[in-house]
Amino acid sequence: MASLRKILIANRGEIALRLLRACRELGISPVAVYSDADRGALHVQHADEAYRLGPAPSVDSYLRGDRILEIARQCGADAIHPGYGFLSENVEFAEACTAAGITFIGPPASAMRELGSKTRARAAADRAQMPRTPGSVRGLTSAEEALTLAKEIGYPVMLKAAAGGGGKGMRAIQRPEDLPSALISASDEAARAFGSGEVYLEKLIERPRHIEIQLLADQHGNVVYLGERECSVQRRHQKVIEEAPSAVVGPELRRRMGEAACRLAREAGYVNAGTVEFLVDEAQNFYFLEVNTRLQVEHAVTELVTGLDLVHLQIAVAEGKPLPFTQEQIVLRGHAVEVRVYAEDPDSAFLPSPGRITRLLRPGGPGIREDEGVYEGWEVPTEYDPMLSKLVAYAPDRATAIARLGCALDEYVIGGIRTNLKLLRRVLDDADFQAARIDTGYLDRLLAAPAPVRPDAATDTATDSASIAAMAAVMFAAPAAAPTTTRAQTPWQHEALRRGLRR
Amino acid sequence: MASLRKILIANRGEIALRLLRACRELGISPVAVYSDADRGALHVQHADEAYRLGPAPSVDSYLRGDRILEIARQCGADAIHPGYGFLSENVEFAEACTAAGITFIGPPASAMRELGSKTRARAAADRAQMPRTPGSVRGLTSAEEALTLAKEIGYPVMLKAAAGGGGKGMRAIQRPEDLPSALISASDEAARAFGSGEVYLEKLIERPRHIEIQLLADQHGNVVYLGERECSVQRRHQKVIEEAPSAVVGPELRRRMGEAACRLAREAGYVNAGTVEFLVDEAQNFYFLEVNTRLQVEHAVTELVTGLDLVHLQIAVAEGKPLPFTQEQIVLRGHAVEVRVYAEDPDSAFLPSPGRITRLLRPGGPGIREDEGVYEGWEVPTEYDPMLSKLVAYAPDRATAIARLGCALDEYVIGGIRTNLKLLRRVLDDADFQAARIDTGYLDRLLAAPAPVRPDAATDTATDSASIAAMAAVMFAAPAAAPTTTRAQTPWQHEALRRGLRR
Amino acid sequence: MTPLAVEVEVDGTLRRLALERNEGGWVVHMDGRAIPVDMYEPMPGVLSLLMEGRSYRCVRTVMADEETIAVGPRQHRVAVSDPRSLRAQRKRPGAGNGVLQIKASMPGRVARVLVAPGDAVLAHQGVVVIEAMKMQNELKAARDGRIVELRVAAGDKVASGQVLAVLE
Amino acid sequence: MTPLAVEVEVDGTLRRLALERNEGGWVVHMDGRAIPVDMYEPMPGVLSLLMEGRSYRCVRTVMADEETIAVGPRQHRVAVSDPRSLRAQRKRPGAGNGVLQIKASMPGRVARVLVAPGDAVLAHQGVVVIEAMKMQNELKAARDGRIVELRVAAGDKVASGQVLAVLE
Repeated sequence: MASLRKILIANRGEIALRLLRACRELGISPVAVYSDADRGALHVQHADEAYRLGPAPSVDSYLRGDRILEIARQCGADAIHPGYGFLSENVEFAEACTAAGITFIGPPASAMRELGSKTRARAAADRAQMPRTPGSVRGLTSAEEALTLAKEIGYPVMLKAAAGGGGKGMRAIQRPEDLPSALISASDEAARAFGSGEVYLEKLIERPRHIEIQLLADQHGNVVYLGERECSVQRRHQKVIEEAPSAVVGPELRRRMGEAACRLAREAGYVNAGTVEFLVDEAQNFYFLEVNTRLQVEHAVTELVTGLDLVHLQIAVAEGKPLPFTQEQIVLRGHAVEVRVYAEDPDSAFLPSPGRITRLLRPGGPGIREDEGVYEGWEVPTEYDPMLSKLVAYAPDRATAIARLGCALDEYVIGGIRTNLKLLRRVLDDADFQAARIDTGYLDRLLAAPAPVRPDAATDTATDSASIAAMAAVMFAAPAAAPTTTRAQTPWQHEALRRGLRR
Repeated sequence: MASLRKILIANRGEIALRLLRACRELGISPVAVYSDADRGALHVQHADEAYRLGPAPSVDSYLRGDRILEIARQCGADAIHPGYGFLSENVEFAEACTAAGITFIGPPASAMRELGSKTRARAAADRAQMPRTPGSVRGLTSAEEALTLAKEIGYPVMLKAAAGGGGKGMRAIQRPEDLPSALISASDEAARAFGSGEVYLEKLIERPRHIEIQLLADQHGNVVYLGERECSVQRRHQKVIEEAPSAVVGPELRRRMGEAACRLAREAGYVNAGTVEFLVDEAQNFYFLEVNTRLQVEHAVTELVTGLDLVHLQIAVAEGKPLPFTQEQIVLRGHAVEVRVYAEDPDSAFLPSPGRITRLLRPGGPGIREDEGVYEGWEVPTEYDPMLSKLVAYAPDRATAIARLGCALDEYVIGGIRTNLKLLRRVLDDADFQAARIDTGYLDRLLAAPAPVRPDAATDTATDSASIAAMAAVMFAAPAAAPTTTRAQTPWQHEALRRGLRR
Repeated sequence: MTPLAVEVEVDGTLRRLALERNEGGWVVHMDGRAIPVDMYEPMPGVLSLLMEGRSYRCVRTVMADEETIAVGPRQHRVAVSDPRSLRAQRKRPGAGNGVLQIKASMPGRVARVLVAPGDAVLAHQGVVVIEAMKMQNELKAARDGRIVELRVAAGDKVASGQVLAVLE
Repeated sequence: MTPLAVEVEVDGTLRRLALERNEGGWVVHMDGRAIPVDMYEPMPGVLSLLMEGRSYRCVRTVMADEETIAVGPRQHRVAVSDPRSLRAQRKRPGAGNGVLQIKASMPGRVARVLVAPGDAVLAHQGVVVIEAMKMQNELKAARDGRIVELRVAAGDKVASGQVLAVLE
């Protein structure tokens, strides 16, 4: 297959920018699309070409596959990269691309249909002799059916959107009386988010870890796994912190999970990058959860420990190139931890906090990677996911990676909107997290406990950080702060230093 | 030895910030020192403590070892990290630290004396049976001596500062008549830069590559090499672009150079991080050049391909810990290329361009690391080195790393001062550089040729980038650009898109 | 020059301090001590303070409803004031007296209105549902009362801090 | 609204274009074409232009002596002007007539002065040596002439663009 010259990026935010940069690095011309809310977004500013999709709401813009395909055709793009979310797991869209002779950078529609739908994927897992959680292998048609099935497998149970991802359309149900209403709201939410309201039901595993295997398959039948990611730190089934490798996965378990994942991929004729999610219980049994037939938000941690670039590889595979390495050549080195920075307010029920970013001071330093999609002055739209950026730290070992990420969070300042930066810092400081004593319920338990007060280096009340804040407040309020160009030492400065040295 | 609690960072700029971050990650309290020119510098803003050294000139501030030591003593620092340049290779300062019971993070004074002086190092190399360039093994005392020796080894010859680094005090001499004046100016420059005017003379190797070995030694006799760096892209003996690994060094040559370097280190009782520089000719013969008894500017590329953190390791070694790995466990993966961003104007004889940075738009993305020391609004002082930051790209292979770095340079905008960004981009685009056909004279030859015009994607003159610039200039000049909050599509915008899609 | 005495509310607690300016430097009088402070403003909204050798980076950010100053990683809500204006503040509706405003906690769209003017509501009873970023959030009454005013209807776009209803 | 005609000097060559504004959008009349341009200003000094589908990020930076606009990675020196002011510019000393100013090409300190008032100098002859960042740089006369004015002495601090000497 010929190499690609122009790729339309059917997404927004940090992933659109990350894909755009990958295209440039490969000498491919990146084309952006945008909604009215995103006219000023970085992916529009940095693209070679940019075309308007429509009004802000996703259904009028980033979910308008017809419009996107029309744009691709008319601007001469030979491929479309859907990123994650939006159209990334939409089989009809993938088929429409193929029909239009435009390469869809992702798995073939057949594999998406087989694995993209969680219900079908569970059936496929059975055929591939993979352990999975008990529950339905097709969508629920009525509350009655749900209640019967739930009774059969026993509470607590979990409702999930067949087309879902990112926790949307998911509900954990403890008691039968909550099931009917939950079914409706889950189905509604799924329909709003994915355009399909299909919901299924499965047994809820107690205190599971969420561990997933990164797959990569080419068009020539080669399938490899690039190690695992642990994504157990979640809130409402929404991943918040991810890492690679998992602290509890050794070479043997990695091999078993990896090979099972590859088996499933071969069974489904899978091509390109994909992720098989598992639940792992205390006894290290793993249960097939679902397949994400796309690039994951958290792919960065895998890139850092493998030294590979998954988007470059996705494009190479889409161009028909064989994988440039074998399973044996894939070696994990070091440790990577990623936090998702959200525009939400942990102090008031995690309300979304869209609005203008009036101050943005980014962290930096060795081992720090940020996949960002915002800038100072950018207005975070109300219409989309509240994720602002992904901050990732790489280091030779897990403890150092966590310490490094913590320091980066301390440097980070985002003003004008509320974010979860402080909460992320709290998790990194938490003894259980540091000891990797985590499961998918860990964060909710942490949040139920009062936040510990961070020790202050100050020796007396006159110089604790509240006092410093008070002084700064007055100085900010005072007419004209000291000229930034002054270099001369004032007597007071001398005095300050003399005293400082005298301590 | 007890672990360190507080480290004074006796440096400025990007390296001070990089060291400061390393301290924080290790739970060590970083103390900054600053000259009047650096009151507003990032390393002062981010430190736990900061103390004034004196007026801007280095001799009154960052070279004031006495003052720095006094501050360290009085603020209770248990160690000093000198970074590179300034006091990093000053034996007297290292000895004074030890005498004051403060750990100098670097080699013992004895090893510095043995290897830090280039003349003594050449003698040591002889004892260690290392190939070196013909020339003097002690400082020149007179023009007559220089002329005699030069005649002996034959022109062209090279003058070098015994205490030197970064090309200061270096002169290449083609003809005897140029030698006396060059000797004086080189000696003056050396005295200004390092406080020692000692200069020696060696045979100039034609078209050599500059390749150096990164060493690491602990206090227990363990010495390892962390692969090589190629630093052949230089201007006036000043490194501009560095990479790891070298495109021309295979496992065998790497082992031979690495083991020779380790031999020298053991011979000199070397401890902590150090670098042995070699010249390598077309026949892949290597000649000992000098030893840098400190952390190198370009250490980042080694960190990226080894996955290690050299500053963390320096501190661990200083704490008396044994190296956490053996030579066999050190594996190079991928490729890293670093460019040094200088405040200088390649279009007018590389004049330094200090002043206020009025605009700073930083590049980013996967595999990009920037070790930076400046910010928008920062005034680059006239008193120090013109290096603003180090931009580094890591990728699975050299070609991708170069492409990635090029894209990052394209994103980079620095306003208010002149920089070498465009020149760096030109080098990355150059066929010889891409083919690794480089030697220490490569860049000067490139600069002698006219800069090629970068192809413009535009199809007609109406939309070439000069026309766009003209339009933008008018729009900037026009009263009040479009409100940044407007989302409504104007008829013109529709029209623009319609046309865009019609092409 | 005589020290300027101010009261600053930090995270809800009042701090008294006196400051004195002196050719570019400051002296802070606090807890009976006079502490010289070297101040530098690297960029608008950011202050670097050196005080008895310690370095503090203070970043000021303002949101519709409050001013925050981050000292390194630590965030503090601050309000500079003198006693008079403080008293004045206490007179604001919603703070102490009988009238309580129910404000939008985030920008978004009104999904549903759960009450009508005149309705009696109990504490924690839902009043308005706002949707943003695909999440619905119910705004509840802080205490028992009666809806005396309803300022929004389903479908309205609302800004953060906008008054949605008034409770009496 | 009638198009506004302007001349813009880009990298030394003059370009004529006519622009027309229209509710937030622009139309550029150029080489006999009318090209609609969608403009957005994400931050002061930065413009995102969409023109016939193509996206351009234009960043404006100003240095003492000139205005530069970067279009993506490409830098262009620009000067917006109408013919009159252009003619005016040509009258500036140093541009065309007999007097030539020798300006500091960078801020720094005067290390040495190599000429005296009244001296005749040849093209490329050194006039003043400036030191900054440990590098010495010799400023040379652009053409033969005579030093009619010398405005600095050794040791002086000089700013970028400051006139050091005047050649006739």
